[in-house]
Amino acid sequence: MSDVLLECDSIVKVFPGVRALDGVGLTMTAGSVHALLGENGAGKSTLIKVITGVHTPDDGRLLRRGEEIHLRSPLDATRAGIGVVHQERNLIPGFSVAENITLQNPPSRRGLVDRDAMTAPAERCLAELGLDLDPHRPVRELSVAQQQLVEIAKALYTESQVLLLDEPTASLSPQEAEHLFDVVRRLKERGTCVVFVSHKLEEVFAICDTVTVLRDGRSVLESAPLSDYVQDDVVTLMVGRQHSVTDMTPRTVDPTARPALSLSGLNTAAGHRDVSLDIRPGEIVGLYGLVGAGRSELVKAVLGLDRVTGGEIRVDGEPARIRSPREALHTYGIGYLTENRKEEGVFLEQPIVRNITVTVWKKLARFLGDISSRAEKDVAQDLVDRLGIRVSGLAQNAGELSGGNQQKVSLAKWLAAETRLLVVDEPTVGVDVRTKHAFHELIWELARGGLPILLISSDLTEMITLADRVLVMADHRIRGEVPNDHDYDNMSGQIIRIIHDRAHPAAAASNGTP
Amino acid sequence: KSSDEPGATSAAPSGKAGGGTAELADGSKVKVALVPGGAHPYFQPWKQAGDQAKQTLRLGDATFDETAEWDQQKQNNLLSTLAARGYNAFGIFGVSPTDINTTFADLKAQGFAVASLGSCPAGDIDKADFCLSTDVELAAYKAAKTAIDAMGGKGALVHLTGNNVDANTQLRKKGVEKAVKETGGQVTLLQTITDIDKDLQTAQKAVSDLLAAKGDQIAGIVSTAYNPAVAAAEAVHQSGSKAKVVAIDDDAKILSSVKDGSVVATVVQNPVGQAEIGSWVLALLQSKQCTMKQPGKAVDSGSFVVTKDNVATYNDTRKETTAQLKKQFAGELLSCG
Amino acid sequence: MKTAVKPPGSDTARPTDGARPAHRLPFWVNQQLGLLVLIVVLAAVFGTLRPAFFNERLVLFPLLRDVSTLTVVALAQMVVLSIGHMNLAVGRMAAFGAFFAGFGYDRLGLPLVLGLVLCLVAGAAVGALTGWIIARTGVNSFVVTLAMDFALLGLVPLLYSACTENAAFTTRPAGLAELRSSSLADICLGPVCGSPAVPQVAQFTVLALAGLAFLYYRTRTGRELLLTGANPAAAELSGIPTGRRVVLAHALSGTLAALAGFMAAVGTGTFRASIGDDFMLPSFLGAVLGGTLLTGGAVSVVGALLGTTLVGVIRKGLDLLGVGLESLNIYLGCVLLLALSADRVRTVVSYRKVVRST
Amino acid sequence: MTTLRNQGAAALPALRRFSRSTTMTLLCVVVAGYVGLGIASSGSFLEGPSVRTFLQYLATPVLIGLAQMVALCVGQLNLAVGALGGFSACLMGVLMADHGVPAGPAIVIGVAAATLIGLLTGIFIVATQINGFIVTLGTMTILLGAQYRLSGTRTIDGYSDTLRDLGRSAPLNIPLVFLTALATAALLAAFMYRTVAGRRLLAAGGNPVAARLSGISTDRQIVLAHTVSGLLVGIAAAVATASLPGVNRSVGGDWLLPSFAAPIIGGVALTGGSVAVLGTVLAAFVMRLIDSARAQFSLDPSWVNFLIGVVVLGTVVGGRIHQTRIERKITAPGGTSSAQPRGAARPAAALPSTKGAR
Ligand SMILES: Nc1ncnc2c1ncn2[C@@H]1O[C@H](COP(=O)(O)OP(=O)(O)OP(=O)(O)O)[C@@H](O)[C@H]1O
Ligand SMILES: Nc1ncnc2c1ncn2[C@@H]1O[C@H](COP(=O)(O)OP(=O)(O)OP(=O)(O)O)[C@@H](O)[C@H]1O
Ligand SMILES: [Mg+2]
Ligand SMILES: [Mg+2]
Repeated sequence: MSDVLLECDSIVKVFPGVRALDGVGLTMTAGSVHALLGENGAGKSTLIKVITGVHTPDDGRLLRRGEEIHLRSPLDATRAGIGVVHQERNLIPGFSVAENITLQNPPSRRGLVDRDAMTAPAERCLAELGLDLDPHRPVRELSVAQQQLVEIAKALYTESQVLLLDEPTASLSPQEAEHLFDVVRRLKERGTCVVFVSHKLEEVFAICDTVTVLRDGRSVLESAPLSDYVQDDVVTLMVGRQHSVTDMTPRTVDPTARPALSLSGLNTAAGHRDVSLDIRPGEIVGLYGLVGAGRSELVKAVLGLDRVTGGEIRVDGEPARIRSPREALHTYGIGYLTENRKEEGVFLEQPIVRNITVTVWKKLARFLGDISSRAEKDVAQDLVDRLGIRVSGLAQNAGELSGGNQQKVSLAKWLAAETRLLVVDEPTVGVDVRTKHAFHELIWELARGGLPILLISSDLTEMITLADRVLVMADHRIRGEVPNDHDYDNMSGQIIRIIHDRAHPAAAASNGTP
Repeated sequence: KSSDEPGATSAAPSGKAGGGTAELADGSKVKVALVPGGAHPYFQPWKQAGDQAKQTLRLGDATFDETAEWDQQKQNNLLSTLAARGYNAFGIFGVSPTDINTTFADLKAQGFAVASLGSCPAGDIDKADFCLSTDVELAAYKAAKTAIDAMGGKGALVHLTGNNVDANTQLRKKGVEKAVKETGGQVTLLQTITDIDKDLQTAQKAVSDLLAAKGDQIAGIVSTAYNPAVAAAEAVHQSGSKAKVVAIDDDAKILSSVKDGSVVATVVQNPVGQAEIGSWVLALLQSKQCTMKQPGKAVDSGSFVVTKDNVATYNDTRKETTAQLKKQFAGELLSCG
Repeated sequence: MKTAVKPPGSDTARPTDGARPAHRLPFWVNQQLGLLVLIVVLAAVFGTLRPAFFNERLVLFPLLRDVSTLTVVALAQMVVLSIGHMNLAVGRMAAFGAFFAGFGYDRLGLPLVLGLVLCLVAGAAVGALTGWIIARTGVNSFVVTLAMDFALLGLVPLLYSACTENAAFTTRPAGLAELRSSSLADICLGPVCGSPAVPQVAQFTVLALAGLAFLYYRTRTGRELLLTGANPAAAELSGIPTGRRVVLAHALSGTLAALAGFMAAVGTGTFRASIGDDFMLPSFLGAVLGGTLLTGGAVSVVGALLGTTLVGVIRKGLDLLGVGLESLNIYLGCVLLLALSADRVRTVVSYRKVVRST
Repeated sequence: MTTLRNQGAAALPALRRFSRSTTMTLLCVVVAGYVGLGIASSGSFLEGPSVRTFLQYLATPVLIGLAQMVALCVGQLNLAVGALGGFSACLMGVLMADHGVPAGPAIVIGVAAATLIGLLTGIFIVATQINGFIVTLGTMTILLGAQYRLSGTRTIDGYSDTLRDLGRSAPLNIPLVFLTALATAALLAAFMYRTVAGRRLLAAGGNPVAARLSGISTDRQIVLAHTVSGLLVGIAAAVATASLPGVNRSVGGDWLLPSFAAPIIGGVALTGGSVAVLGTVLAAFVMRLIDSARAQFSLDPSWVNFLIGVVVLGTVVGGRIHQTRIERKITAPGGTSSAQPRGAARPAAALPSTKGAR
């Protein structure tokens, strides 16, 4: 029996209206990678927050090498050798990369910060993740994925015995995730216990050796060897019943139909050059690229948030000048599900009803703009049910939902809007397996109903499951197109080749690809 | 310092008018409230004078309440609260001269005796029973005149004052302009700086900046507000400028400046007299012993130029004026009996 | 160590089963209710100490008249706070609006209502201009409204000096005096008359409260204002015309400020430049006490009324107790802070209770 | 009219800060304004006594601006700046004049009192979780009362001449009080940029949740910020006591708005997480230039206020239009900037119309 570093014993955590944890146990042994699995809202993040002193448990014990400990603050946890990467990014926007990485324990002399002494360890942590970043840059300037990596580097800096990673790969591309896994394996060698939360089961099975499954705040499987299970077992445990993946009804696209959206030779102020693409009714077009390729920015420029400096946008064959997302929604019927849920997707401090119905108020409004709260609730309730969003009430603030459920809320508003074209940007980031399937089916069905969909995703499996054809973007240009043959290896080979053959060497380096 | 004289003077006056006497018969039902516009050194003598009047006239009560904080709405509220507390005769310094008549009319309508003390309503109509105040324009005129004399009748004069959009400030400006005009061009009004009475630091800054920019041109400074006066005295003293400063009021700080010469003269008003006579007449009116012959009559409570020479004795002059005023009220303005 | 617990069948359906609506905190944790309780308790205390506190004509009437005006001021601030902005120029916008009312009565001989309309239009215009500048330039509302405050601080006296002798309009149109002094007691339905404690100007406040309550709790525009405040980026991406909402909020704020200016002028009698001089702090105090967030996204219309009333009651009570200026402010601040801490304790205790019962 | 335009020139660029490198712009403004005034006064403005007067009155705005900045950097507002300053100035005055305490100890007691009150305010905010805005409003009220208690309506001036001489002394025409302010600013800058404690303060302001998760107690930072803010106000009060002709209840009455204006013009965000010591100092310079221009050109205060407001608003709008035009020029002749034009401004510029407003 290997030696137990940290142990949770029937932890209970209650929020008003929710028992988020209801007697959960977790055993963290040295030199293991422990998967913590569960559906959205099962309580994984809450458990991690309890272990890291963010929340005080309402009941239960935390044992460190057999001795009970009480963590009053995150600082206590750090001192106890517990490091963490939380699900949400938590960086100080105005501070430099190095300062953020060393925030917990800044190198200092007699109370004075030693900036020079900060650079070296920061660079070391970044290098471990294969990230080539100037440590003096303010993190405010970084992309979502880069920030995520900095967050991980920050956890590496503390050199803890137990490292908890809450969905660290959610916004990473496979290449970057691979770097992370190397690091995880190295840590494991060194005798660290890594707790790994992810909804990507392939990853879990690739690097984890033990597993705990949570469901509704209880552990349905506690610290079991992962090798005893296959993916389907785990999913069944998570979901609570047999979960089968139904094959989706085939879908055909009329290649001669007039494109619902067509870009030709588009140049933007963000740096896109000569971007051309067509999306036909009922078609799912995938836009793949490494992080920072400029996919999200392209869409934002099309929506009028950045300036288009050349080329033409046509909606339903008519030349269009879209000046704002409002115009895109109300005039052209284009919806955009943003990748940046926390900052641009949901209104954290607002009730779920409002978060969902914001796009349909115009339709619901009666005399004097009056909106019946009944109608509003109906719309929201319908979507909450359809997407299985786990809420304690429609009046609950979106910020209190688990990450995956927030993502669902963010999507729900676009489903409510019944747009004529939908752009979904990383739609299933942080979404659990069952819901992911539901999402995929939903998107598929929407397309089958004739809705043209532009799918931006860094999840290649998702791309291959859904897209009819995949456009590959690198360095703000479309580098090539691959028709989907639903063969993962073949597709990934082709796509990687397109990216690497044609991309700028410089850009490739700055994106952290060796 | 001036604590012993109001009693002495207020016991003395008696006059006959109409059939009755102006000697207060029974003040026990009268509760006088003296309400200044806000906290200001000018009103401090009111407090003592009020207490004194309560004793010597055997009033039901007399209070001094400065919580109006220079806000007309607050003052109106304060007045009605005082009415609720049982006060029935009011001596008021209205915050806003253009608004105060409305307040007076309200109070009169409820059967209270009302005096406008220290400042009369703007315009010709006064809804209070009487107004006992310094003639603001005259006081400013006197101050400017004194400054001009001190300047030797020529040179550039600067006028420092308070809130520009206040009717009283307009009167003060008029008074100073009149004095300057009378010199027939010998004296010029270099600048009128308004809105610097809010706090001492602003006043000091404005005066210093003025002296730095135009110090050599300025021969005289007349200040018709408190903080600028304090600041000007100091700044002139410091910068070694030869400008003559004339201030108003007799706050301890200004009197000591008069004594040490940094202020040539100050124009002193008669707040003690206002409160003393005000309380007395209010008591007569409220106890229905007397009525005003001419309601709304404005009476000048007097203003005196105080220089180094008469700084020790000006209070006697003021007492005389107060006694004079008392006679005037008893003999000419009130009808009793 | 391996414990595969059997799934308790019904549990998965938790989100929708409705067995426990597991709602948010119950109604008695509500902040507005806390304020109401505080007001009632304080009024009872003052009333016991000084029975005159319940004198309708001399105490309650002026108290309510004051509260009416300041509530409108707080609402003017609340509207911009709802989009996460501030309006430092509330007071000056009030003065600006009041100038136009005075001008209308004095120079144009307008009847009461038309003057009021002119006043509101002027307020709306200057507010909209402010909002437009903020929306167009993206500069912090603090800076823009501060600049606007300066501009109006200069402009209003200039206008008054140009148009009047005493820096005030003293012409009073028919009905103004009645509006100032009449109460519900002057409105009778047969033998039943209203209370003499409720001033007539309160009708404006009630209208403003009702209008804003409708706007924020019922309409699309109100919701859009709140979301613009909660997260401008997300709002823009959700198709909300954030720019227009910013302009709207500031225009509304200007209108309400002008209304408050009008009410203040009616209350004292003349239209003058110093109207609104000390509106700024009460505007924030009322709104924030009432539960409106400085960061935007949440408003409480009734809260603005309650917050303003609380302060008004404390002040009035202290006045009645005859607390002089040397102690008034000290007590005022202490009572306010103590009352709020007491309410805070109540909230915490009840929150704990809810958690325990979950 | 030329004079007016000149004074505008002083204020105009003053406020172009909004766009980009605020400090740089402010520096240019200060230099341009200073030179402009020098020329307009045909040199007298650049002479010793004028320089001395100019700098003398810069100390207070700098200090109170910094005091507010420290509160702002953790996302708090300190409304009690003026009242606290006035109170401790009067405390020092009373101690020296009425109780015969020597100047040194009196100053120390005054500054310590201000620091202590700041500390208590912070603790109160943290303990009760009541909005800091409301709490400082409450302490402001209490302190105003206390100040009046101490001084009444008189001006206290019976204190040591040594202190006054210090307050007025100006070796090489550089006033000692100004040097004090500069030294304080330098120390504060060192504290904020160099020390661990200062960085923690900033981290807590920049992202409270992240700071908390990184083991930084946001509560402690709030307390620290208010304490430091109190300390700086105490120093400002000491400076005021030393340089004023006397202290009375009006001291500090005019500090609130300037205390916000300096840091915000200097580039500090209301939301917390940013400091700009130099920017704040420069912004105070700019505001002081406006004062001097007013004296230099004998301007009517109404006109000055009006022009400042209009010029700021004009600059805000003009600056933004100018900036858009420049951007357009850079990107329009396509293709030149294909190599990653990513910059700091990118993400923020995505939603230009709403961003700055928060
Ligand atoms: N601060 C909070 N207040 C109220 N409820 C909360 C709070 N934080 C979490 N919850 C609730 O606790 C439950 C568990 O949430 P948690 O974030 O732990 O889920 P999770 O397993 O991490 O899900 P995901 O995979 O979506 O991240 C959810 O029902 C959530 O709504
Ligand atoms: N090479 C780079 N270096 C630094 N920042 C970059 C780089 N490329 C892009 N960025 C930043 O990353 C952000 C992400 O760009 P964008 O969202 O368009 O890319 P994407 O292809 O959608 O990638 P992602 O998977 O991150 O969404 C942009 O806001 C940009 O500022
Ligand atoms: Mg989670
Ligand atoms: Mg993207």
